[in-house]
Amino acid sequence: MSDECFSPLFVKPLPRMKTQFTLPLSALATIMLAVVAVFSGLSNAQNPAGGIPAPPSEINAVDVDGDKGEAIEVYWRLSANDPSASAMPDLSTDTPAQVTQYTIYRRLADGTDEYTEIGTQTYGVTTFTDSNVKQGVSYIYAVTADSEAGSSAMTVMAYPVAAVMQWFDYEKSWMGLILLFISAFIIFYIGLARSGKELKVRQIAGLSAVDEAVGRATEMGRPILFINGILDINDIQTLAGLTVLSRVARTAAEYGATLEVPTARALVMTTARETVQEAYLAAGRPDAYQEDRIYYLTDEQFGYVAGVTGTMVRDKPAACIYMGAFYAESLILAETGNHIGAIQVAGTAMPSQLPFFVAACDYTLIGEEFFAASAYLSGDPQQLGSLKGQDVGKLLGGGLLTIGVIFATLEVIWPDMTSIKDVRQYIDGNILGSDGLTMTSVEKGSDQWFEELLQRQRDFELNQNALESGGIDA
Amino acid sequence: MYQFLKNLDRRWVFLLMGLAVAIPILTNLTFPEETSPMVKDIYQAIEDLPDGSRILMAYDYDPGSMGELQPMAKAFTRQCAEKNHKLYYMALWPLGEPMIDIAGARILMEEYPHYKYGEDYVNLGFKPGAEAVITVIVTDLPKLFITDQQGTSFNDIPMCRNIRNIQQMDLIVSISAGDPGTKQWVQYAGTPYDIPIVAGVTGVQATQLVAYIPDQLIGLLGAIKGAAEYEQILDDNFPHINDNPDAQEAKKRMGPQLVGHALMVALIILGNILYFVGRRRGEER
Amino acid sequence: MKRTIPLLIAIVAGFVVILSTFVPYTESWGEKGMIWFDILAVGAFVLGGGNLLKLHLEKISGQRPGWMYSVIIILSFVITLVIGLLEVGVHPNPMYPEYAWAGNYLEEGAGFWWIYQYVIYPLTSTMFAMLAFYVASAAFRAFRAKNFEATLLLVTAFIVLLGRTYAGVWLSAWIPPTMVDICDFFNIATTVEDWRTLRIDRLTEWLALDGPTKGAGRAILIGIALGVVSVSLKILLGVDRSYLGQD
Amino acid sequence: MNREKLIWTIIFVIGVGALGWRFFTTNMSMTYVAGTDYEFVEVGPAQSSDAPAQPSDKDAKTEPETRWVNLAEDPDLKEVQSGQEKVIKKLEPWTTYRDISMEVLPIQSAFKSAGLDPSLVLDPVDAKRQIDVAAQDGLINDTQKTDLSMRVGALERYPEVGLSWQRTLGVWIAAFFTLAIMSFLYRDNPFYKVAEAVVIGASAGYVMVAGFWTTFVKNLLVVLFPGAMRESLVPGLKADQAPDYIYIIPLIMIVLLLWRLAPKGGWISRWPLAFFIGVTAGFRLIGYLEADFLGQIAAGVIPLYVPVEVVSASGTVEGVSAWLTIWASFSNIVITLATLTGLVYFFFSVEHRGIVGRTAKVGIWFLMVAFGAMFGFTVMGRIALLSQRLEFMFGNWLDLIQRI
Repeated sequence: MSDECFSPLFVKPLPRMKTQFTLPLSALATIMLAVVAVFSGLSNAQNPAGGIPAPPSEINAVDVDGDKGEAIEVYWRLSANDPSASAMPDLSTDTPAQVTQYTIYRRLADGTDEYTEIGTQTYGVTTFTDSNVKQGVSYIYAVTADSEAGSSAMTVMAYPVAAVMQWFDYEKSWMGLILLFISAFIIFYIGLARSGKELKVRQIAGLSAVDEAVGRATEMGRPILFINGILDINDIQTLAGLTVLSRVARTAAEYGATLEVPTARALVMTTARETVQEAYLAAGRPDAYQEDRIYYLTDEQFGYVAGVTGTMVRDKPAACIYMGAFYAESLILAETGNHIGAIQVAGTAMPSQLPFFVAACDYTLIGEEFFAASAYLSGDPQQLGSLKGQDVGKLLGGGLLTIGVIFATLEVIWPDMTSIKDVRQYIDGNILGSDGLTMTSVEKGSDQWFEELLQRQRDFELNQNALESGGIDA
Repeated sequence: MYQFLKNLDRRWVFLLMGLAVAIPILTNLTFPEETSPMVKDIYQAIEDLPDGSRILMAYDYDPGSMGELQPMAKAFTRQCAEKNHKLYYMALWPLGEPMIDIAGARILMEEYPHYKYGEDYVNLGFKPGAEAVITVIVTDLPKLFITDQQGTSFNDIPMCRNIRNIQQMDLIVSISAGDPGTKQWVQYAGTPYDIPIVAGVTGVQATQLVAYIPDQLIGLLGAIKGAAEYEQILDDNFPHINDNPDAQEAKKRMGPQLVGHALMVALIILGNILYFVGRRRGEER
Repeated sequence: MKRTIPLLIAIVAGFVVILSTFVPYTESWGEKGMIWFDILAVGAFVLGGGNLLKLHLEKISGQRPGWMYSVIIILSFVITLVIGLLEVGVHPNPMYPEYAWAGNYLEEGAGFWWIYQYVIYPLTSTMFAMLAFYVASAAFRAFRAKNFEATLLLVTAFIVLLGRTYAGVWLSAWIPPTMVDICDFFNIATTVEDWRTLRIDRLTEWLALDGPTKGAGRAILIGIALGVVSVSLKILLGVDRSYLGQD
Repeated sequence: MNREKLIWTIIFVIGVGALGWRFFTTNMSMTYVAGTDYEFVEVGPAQSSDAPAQPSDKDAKTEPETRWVNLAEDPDLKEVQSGQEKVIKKLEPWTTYRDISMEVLPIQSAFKSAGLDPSLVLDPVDAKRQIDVAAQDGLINDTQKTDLSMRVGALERYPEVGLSWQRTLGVWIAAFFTLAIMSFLYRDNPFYKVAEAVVIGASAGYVMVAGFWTTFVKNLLVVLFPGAMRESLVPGLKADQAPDYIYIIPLIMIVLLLWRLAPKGGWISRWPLAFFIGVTAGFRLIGYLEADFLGQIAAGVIPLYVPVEVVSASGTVEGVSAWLTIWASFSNIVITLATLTGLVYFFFSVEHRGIVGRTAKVGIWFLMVAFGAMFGFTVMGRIALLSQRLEFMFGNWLDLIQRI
């Protein structure tokens, strides 16, 4: 490993750091270097290659965009002795100079400390993210290529870099715009419905079944079992399920049916009690509300299922309604419910469990239908408005997908047309990805990138000098 | 006969299924495996990394899914150990910790004695917080993993000293039985920070996670079949693994699978014959 | 009053989280909120456990049917809790031997480990394993060709069931070479590799991991995302306030 | 009904008899463990207490450097013997055990087949002596002798090997519960009810204990009171970790939530709930929009025409393969079509009639194919779970097959 005390000698002369190269230090270093050179010459006597790899040819670093100023990305060019530097790496000749790793060093740009090692990367890699920086402090980075025999000279950055905090994450611009777009339509349609305009939405088969199931349970004098999924209230499906529960409870209260809600989470129990109590009140039957019918079993998935299936075969509910987030327990519940002959309605946004509900339940609300159910069942025209907003979102999504696919196909047919490629890249990387509003034409770490960055920093340097000398009016 | 089958008590189905699984286990029935392209991709992804690369082994499952995932976890550990990669084990499930012991540390201790704890592999243990853990460690690993599982300070572990965050990992191997798991690794680490990920998942998850292949996920082993194929490719490439009975666990479990599947196929055929006979007799709509 | 303040709290908290994701400095507030939620959920165990005890103690004191099982529930609950919280049989951490409470509560050989290993794990994993029986009975009952949709469901399941085992290879290995022979007859040059997709095991992979499943799964996920946006907005706009309870 | 009861009683009696017979004649359910000893002493510099620190010494106030030594690993304690250090404090020794049945059982069966007493294995030193005796008596030949002594010798690295009655009992209990749960398949019965009651109670307790040690201690107490935690539950904590007082908020929220239990003002518990419902709504909205809406559409941007090149062994491209191109393109067309028609199926504004209806119908077809494939794919995992359970019953309990 390279010794810190030699480092100034390997440094390319830098405009701003000249003061640091005091003569005695460099003289001392020269002598020590000579000594090391002699010794290394001795130790590498049988090895004409010398064993020390060529240093990485260039290094540069930039502030990571869209963060709170806590990371700097360092890029360098591969050493000539890097096994992946040439197109066909010759791994058979295992020369001592072959690079095994790169070591990244850093020091403060004001020169108050020495280079310290901040990390290593394996060969073939040309980037390192330093996430241990202080915001606004300028650093100089350096990198060495290391082989079994020793380390190359340090390649040092020409200009200092500092991490800056951004106030807005521009990479998320498009996401913000799309969020605004969809939300605006949802809010618009809710407002439209509120103003009294009747909105048309299609019927969903599973939904009428919910009321039907409650009615049948009342006729048979048997309870209704409602399962709100097995996740806590920090999952949106649980919340959507609670809205359905509110509606089911209200119907049950009106019909005078018993409603049983075993929960897998204490907080779901607490919230469900609030919801159901309110529903009974709204139905004008607050006296019929039984708190103990909404109870907690256990957080453990299969412990909970064991309890619920036991209850099912003993109480024989006439209707089982599953609304929320489900995992493997879905089929155990649905098969047991089917065995006892209950009407079963399920709704979940867990794609992996949908096949089981579809196979074993009478009606299944698939994904988005489940979220729509709360709007339908509420009977509140305002809530139906939100469905129209969702449809606008689907149009947007389908449109983006179609255009993207068309351009992606064209790109394969005419690979040379850059305009097609640019459109596809803009959809892919900017609108749907995290490249911000404008296209980044230069790939980080490429030749062009290194050049442009250096130029930009030089310009900045000129400005700074001008500012310091008072040459430019602010 | 038709009347008996039409009103067949489902307990007969249960009994048949029990026998279909139990008998092959007792008689040790096995079948050959052929590796599919995706399994080859995964194998190649690990094989192509330079020796001594850093690999994050995320064991996000618990004993409930051991049957499917344990053989994969073991096989991943074996292939990485063959390539002398540095292994960082961690778990987002509380019970993932013992899994690391059984399907990681123990394999290395017994089959790869040259692997030294702290230098070649480390067990960072379990951290609560699910995806929140991932979002923190992509930028700052020692912030949450103050110590390893045994309580050694992070910076005192030789192979951790230079690790600031998991962006420095060359590959993430995610073995997952649900949430948090591969999906979260892809969403919060792989995709935003371009860290390559390979995964071994349960059959249920496999179907959802394929949407992430190949851009966000290099490949995944689905269920015991994927595990068996992966064991096969290891057997083919490392002959000494072939002699290790512990490395054939998934292949052994494929016997009950075949018979179980055959039973299900037979049941579906039978169900449809009954349905059509019934329709001809006008009993069903 | 009892509803307005909580509603305001929810609205403010929600919009702050949404806005915070666009500002790098506050980007992780949402995740921090989720960590806090886990802490609250642990606090809520007092409510859940308390309710469990209350319910079953009432059952026992009322000698209602099945009260004996309530005794078992309470006993197993309390014993597990006490052994786990008091770390019965847990040794100190070998790294810090003088700290008696710093050991691993799940240490192999300790009381809590024993309960997990020989009681909870067998019970829960057997419950999980029951699915093997239920998939069989569900497939027998539900997979019948009643209409075109049901037929598609059953045919795909059928192919995938075959293709996931050696039976798939065994039953369909003849297809690619035969296709080559047929093409030869028409003077079309093909190779076995060209027709490999027709083998049941490859077809299974295509069906379950690629093609239709990927596409339909994508439609479901996009729909779900929009549903979540809409449900969240309804909560944050105060349109849906069923969770708030009564005044 | 009575006949059924009789049949079950007979099955039960035969079963218990068979188990008893197997228990006394085979290794059924036997679990062997090996111990690791810990015996800690704290040692420190010998002179520190004799000679008071010099006043000029800057570090006079700091403790003399002490360390813990495990006597089981380092029984000589060389420094102590040489007088440089002395024992300051001694802790109670302890032993931890680990399951080594997988190692012991094959050796036992080897002993049995050689006509030796399998219980010898538990004392490897004595076992070797007995092997020598048996070899001298001509009961076993030389190859058997070397093989057996080598195998039993492998156990000598453990300080002690023994039968663990707790774990053996545990295997029986686990087997009982496994059977009790499975009996539910026949019908609800008292065994299942017992198992159900145990699993509810024990797992509720388990989750709470785990939540306390992992979340409550590690995510709240450690953050709020790092000093106190370093002294008690989490000694490995960094010495300079400062408390993060913002975590008072979740603590207050717990208090507000538990206010429900108070006779008055229970409505205040709605505040923390409302807070987290709001946070959930905001957090999930962004998360799903980013990962599932934008992410899935981005992943769906694929070309419908995918030329697949044929590459020769030497690495040169030999042109485009027509068939493989057709397959790959077809696959991408299906994916895109399934996504678009699926989206149409989820449309709420338009009734499923006419062209929309037909497109939605195609969407349902794709959904059904996907569901069928997912169902079939999952069966495998479920059967694996059952095999694993049965492997436990046949292996660890009944000793009919090799243990896993």
